[in-house]
Amino acid sequence: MDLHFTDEENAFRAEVRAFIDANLPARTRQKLMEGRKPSRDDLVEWTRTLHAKGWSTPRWPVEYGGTGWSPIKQYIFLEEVLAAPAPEFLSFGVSMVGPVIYTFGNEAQKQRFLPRIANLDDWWCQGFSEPGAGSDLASLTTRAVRAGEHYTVNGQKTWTTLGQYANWIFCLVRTNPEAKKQEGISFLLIDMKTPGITVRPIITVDGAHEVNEVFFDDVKVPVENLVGEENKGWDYAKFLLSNERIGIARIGVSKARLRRLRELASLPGLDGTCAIDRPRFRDRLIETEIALKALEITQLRVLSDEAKGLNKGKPNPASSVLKIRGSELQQATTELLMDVVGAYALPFADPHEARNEPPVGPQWADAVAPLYFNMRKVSIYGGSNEIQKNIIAKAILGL
Amino acid sequence: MDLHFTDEENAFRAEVRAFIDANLPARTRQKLMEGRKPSRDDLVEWTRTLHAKGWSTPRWPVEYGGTGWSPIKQYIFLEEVLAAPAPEFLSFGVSMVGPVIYTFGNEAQKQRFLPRIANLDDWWCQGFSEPGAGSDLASLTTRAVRAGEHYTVNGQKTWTTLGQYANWIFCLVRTNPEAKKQEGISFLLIDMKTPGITVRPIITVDGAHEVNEVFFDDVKVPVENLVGEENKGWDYAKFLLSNERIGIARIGVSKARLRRLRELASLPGLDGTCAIDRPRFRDRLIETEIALKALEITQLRVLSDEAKGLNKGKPNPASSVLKIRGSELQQATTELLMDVVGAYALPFADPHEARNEPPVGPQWADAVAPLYFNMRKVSIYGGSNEIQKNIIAKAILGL
Amino acid sequence: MDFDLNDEQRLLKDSIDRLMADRYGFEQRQGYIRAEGGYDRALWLEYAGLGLLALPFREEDGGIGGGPEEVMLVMEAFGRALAVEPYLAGVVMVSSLINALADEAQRAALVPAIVAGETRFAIAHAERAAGNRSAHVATTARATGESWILDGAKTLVLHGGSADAFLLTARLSGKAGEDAGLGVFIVPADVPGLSRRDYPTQDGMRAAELTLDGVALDADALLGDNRDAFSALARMQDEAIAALCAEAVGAMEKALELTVDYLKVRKQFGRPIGDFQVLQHRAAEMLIELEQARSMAIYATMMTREPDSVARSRAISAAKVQIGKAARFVGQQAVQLHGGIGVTMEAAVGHYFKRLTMIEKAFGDTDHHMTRLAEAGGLAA
Amino acid sequence: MDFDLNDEQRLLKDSIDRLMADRYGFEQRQGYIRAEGGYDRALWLEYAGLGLLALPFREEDGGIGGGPEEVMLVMEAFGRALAVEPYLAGVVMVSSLINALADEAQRAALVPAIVAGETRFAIAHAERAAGNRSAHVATTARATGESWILDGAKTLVLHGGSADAFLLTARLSGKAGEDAGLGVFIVPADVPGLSRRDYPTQDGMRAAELTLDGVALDADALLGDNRDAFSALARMQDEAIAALCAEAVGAMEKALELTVDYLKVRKQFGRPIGDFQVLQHRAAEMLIELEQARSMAIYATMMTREPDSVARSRAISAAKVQIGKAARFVGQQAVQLHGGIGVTMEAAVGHYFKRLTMIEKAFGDTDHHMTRLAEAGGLAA
Repeated sequence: MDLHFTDEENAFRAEVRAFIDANLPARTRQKLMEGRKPSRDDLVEWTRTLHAKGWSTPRWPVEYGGTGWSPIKQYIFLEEVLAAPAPEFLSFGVSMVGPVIYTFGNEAQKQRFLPRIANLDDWWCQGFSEPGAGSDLASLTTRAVRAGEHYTVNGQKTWTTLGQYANWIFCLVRTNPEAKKQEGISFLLIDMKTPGITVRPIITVDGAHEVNEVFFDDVKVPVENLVGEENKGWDYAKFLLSNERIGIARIGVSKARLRRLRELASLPGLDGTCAIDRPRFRDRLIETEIALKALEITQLRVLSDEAKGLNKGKPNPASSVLKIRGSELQQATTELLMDVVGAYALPFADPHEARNEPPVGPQWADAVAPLYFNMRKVSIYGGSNEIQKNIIAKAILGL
Repeated sequence: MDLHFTDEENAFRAEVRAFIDANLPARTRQKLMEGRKPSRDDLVEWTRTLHAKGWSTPRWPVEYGGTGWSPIKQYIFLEEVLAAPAPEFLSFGVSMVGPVIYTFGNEAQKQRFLPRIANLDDWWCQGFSEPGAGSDLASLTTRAVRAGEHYTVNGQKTWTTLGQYANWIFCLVRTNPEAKKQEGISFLLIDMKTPGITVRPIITVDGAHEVNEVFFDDVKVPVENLVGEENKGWDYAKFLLSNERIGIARIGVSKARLRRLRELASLPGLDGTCAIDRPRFRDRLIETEIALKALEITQLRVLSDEAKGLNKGKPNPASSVLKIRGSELQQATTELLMDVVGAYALPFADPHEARNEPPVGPQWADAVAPLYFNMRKVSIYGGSNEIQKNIIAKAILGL
Repeated sequence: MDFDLNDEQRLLKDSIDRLMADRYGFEQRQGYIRAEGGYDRALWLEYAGLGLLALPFREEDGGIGGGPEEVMLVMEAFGRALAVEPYLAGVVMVSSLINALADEAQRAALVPAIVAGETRFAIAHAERAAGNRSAHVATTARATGESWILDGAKTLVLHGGSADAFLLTARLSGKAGEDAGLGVFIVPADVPGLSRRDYPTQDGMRAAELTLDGVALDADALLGDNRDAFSALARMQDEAIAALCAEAVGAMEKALELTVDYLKVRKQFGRPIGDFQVLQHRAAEMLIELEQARSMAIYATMMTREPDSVARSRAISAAKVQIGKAARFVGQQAVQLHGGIGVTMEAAVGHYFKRLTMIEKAFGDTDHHMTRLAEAGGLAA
Repeated sequence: MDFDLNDEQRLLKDSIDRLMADRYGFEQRQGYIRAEGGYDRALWLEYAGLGLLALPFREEDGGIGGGPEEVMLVMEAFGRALAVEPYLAGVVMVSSLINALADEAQRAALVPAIVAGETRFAIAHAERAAGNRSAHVATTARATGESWILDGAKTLVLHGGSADAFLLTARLSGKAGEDAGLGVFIVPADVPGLSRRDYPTQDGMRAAELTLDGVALDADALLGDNRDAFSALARMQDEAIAALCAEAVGAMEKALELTVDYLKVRKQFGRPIGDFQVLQHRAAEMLIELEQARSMAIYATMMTREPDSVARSRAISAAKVQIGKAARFVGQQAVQLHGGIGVTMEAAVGHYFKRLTMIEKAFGDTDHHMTRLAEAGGLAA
């Protein structure tokens, strides 16, 4: 039992940090520092920099381009990326469809798709959720009917994050409407340029265009784009969803944000006072720091089990704990930012309009309220926190 | 719309306060001030003092000994009693069985029982809960079988508060086991001296003997002790339970405790520091003061509706709001007391043993932890807070 | 003690509720926001027609002489509708200063135009370096001959972009931070030397930054010739907070309604999600917070009449704290219970959440009022 | 980085778990509490036989040389069992001071008797006027010729009534509140001039008040002849808190188990109450708090080895805060979910609740540690 990082792990951290410092564009770093989102181009540029170093798909098996790092090193890498802050991988390719393809896909699919994911040549998006199937994902109704060498897909997906940039989408579609709801689902890869696909933006409360609806109207998909077996898609989806364990708590994001918070709170505001000098604020900040430290150790405990091959391949119910507390902390840190910015949370700067004037409040202020608003999603998506508590009650407590 | 008390109401308050000041024994007041319980004799003495003044059953109809005060005056009276602090009425007689008797009982019952309740000649206790029927009260199984002029009662009641002092108990018993569960219940008055009744103490976590189990073994109860109609007891019980609206939030108790808290927190402790000077404590105290003010106004709004005859006779779902928030505040005030007393919460002084030595900590300290422990009950009894939220969801929100 | 509405109050409430039902659908509101100046002038004139703009002004000046209770009813209805018109700043706060400070000639000149909806005033008081300190006014007014010369800057002036004129605070003497030496000036929006930057706010309204560079005003521009307006400003602030509390109650009430409706219609796992006990209890907890907030909004309203300014400000701070806490909980949970749709611009609930968020930050956030209350010795039980 | 137990640790855990399963039924525990001195001497000797009393002492002194990880395992098991023996004070804290301060002769004289269970030491440090200030020792020790004369009083001495001797802090120089000038004395319980008042505590254990009136001790009674024991006392306090955190984790784990079991068997409205989603979620929230607390107990344990005393005390305070918060929530909810039976002495759960309550108050409550952490600049993320 030893909570300290080994010398080798510390050296690895230094190597990662040095690489990021030397290669991350200052413009991208500044943008993320202020709580703004990286652009499509920022992300492509950075992914290709990492890919050139061999680090763009670290968790993949070595044969497909992975690094072979231990879970602890994976964690250190992610922590350094988020601490920089540098952009995260586009998870839809690297963490979601990639592992499904190398685990369940055929050789042709592996050869065709994996290298293009690693270099962000393909921008993937996710077609799981539907308007009528939120938390109850398995009740999805998008239909794929096979005729000869094609499926014809009709239906609608929603909450498709960054779908506006994507050229590929992986979808759960219903191929057997007669079967029980989990049993008639297949996993299809669909080229977004196929005729019959329409993408409609959804603007979120923060004013941003981050998610979309995707409509399928007699979309023809070659059968070679079916992953694994027909009607087994639910298994692949479960694999995909349980495969997010390492990042689900987003501890690195919250750590970076807390460090930033302490910095901002220690600067005199426009009125000359520092938020950190207000005992109520300082206490909440410290309470959040403590909660985050506890969650980080919980995360490391889960990783340590994983490194030992415990719970291998099974969804770990501990990931529900990480998801719940991790999302609460992401929200808590944005609430604290709101407390620091105070009344200058009020001005709204449309993120889609070019900025001609300096911000009304402090330079970083206009990003705060949108971030706070946006972060309400993290307790809703990926299985709402209510669903996660159901899972804990059933899978861990046996209720 | 006017939140101020009228001149007449203020004069009434002064009259009540003066009467209490002149008549409440100093010993009783001191005991209550320190968070200890009044003895049986304290309560009898004080009730008789009030009865002599005509104030021992203020909410009863005037013809049975009530005062005819408006709901606001009732509230002022209760507030002054609790602020003194003076003992509260024994609710089992005055607020529970009394109103059932004058509303549903026959003339003989009224004549026989009501005057003895008003003078605390009879000490009543409640026989509703059973070991197998907690929140699901209607599933009770204590059986009463009629044969001639007697019922024969067999079964067990529990959580019988102060049953050790009682000479009468009012019970819900099952008289028709064939009927649906709410429809076969009757309301019986039972003399505790009847053969076959055994009272067994339950010691609560605070070390006190406050509640009991009561066992009925072939207990013969004259049919003249049936209230109202046979098998209609559930209606009378609902009336009884909904009749507690004025006191359910126990705002006066919390107000008196908060005032006491501010006093104690402003005195230097053994280490020379005052709790009130600690910002975290002070903030919690103020938050509790605010929450209590809000609840007090909510209570007054309900009373104001009642004074206008709105919601008359129906259980007011607002009473669930009062119950939930009121119990939370009773618990919050005892948590604050724990924060003031600090490490001197630790020593245990058995309340049933005569005290030979001075307390280990400050004079008032040994009563604090028991009070905190004991107050956990208030979110459980009288319909747990979970049950109250079910009621709000269904009766107010229509869910 | 009496919580009932009298007949006039009930009439007022009914007429404004009808107007809002008629005029404030979700799409209509989006239209108003896109209009020139950020709200619909025609609707503003309808308010005038209903007497809402005249409500808190004195009868002898052309107003209706309504009290804080009437303002509460209006603000609650506006909160339910998520109204974007400048009623709080342009009527509630403006009337507070005019009633307290203006002389007869000024009242005769100003009130009729305001209540008719012809002249729209905004309050220009806050400054960038002021934080929550109300007396921190660095803008100066120098008397030179027959006129005043004003220099300085104002920030976060609610609806300042569309205002025809401002009631603007400036320092006649003393240093920024001192209570004494403040005056309130009538400043036309088109006066030379005044520039403004107009911008939208997160909650669908607008605000502006003002810069005053040698703005010259006539001698009678100083409201009531009063050179010590601090206590009037403090009262205005307290009255604004009471009104804001009522608005928050209306917004929370509607957010809860929307949520309960959604729980009844949205189906998951083959049944309405309102069947799930956890969601039922969450809604019940929202109701409890709402009712507590409503009680405190009533308390704040009543206490604006309190003559003792310390007792008044204690009550106002307590109300603001309770409202802020409730607004956060109800707003966040309303979104959470709506699921994904709750975080989109298409659903009304997110807009309530945003307004409720900004109400918590307005006129001093929860921490500020907790501190003010602590320094005043708490809220006696 | 490694969270696994090594083989010896697993063996230790298994053997103590077995012992507790065998010896610590609810009724057995009630019997121990009623025994002379508040615990069972035979069981204490069994602990000795298992090596538990020797665990944290150095091997060269007759101990086992276990570290904080081993202490954590023992304390967690004791927490699950709600053990009432004086292990924390009499072994963990005593070994901390002896290891840090005692000279070889003292160690040779003391350790073998302690690890054999023959001599039971208690720690007498806290004083009534000290509050949470560890350096506030007013008890004095004056050197006179060949002996020390001690005067003063000690409070809340855990298990002080049954102790054979005390490690007792006294001031050799300086004023109460100063860090410098403290010493730790070996004080036999039967020394003339020492009187004690023994009493039960809310959590089923015992404590005592001590009065020292001209207590005369030999010259070698001063531990290690050390006249500046503050940092050793600070370390002892931090180690005690880490151990207490582990105990709390064990107690919370068991309280959750009892609760989940109860939810499965208790029926209301015709079904197990564990079917109700609200109660399921409450139990899930208890689990989350427990797991967070467990992580922080591990963190505290590891950080007792940290050489930088500021970093160490920051970590310890953070752990104490997290544990205090979790203990309150888990304790209260365990009772709530048990309903009426939860507030009776007959059910085990209430006893866990009481112990968890007292753990939050021990060695500085949550507020104290929040303040300590704030003053140290928080817990860097």
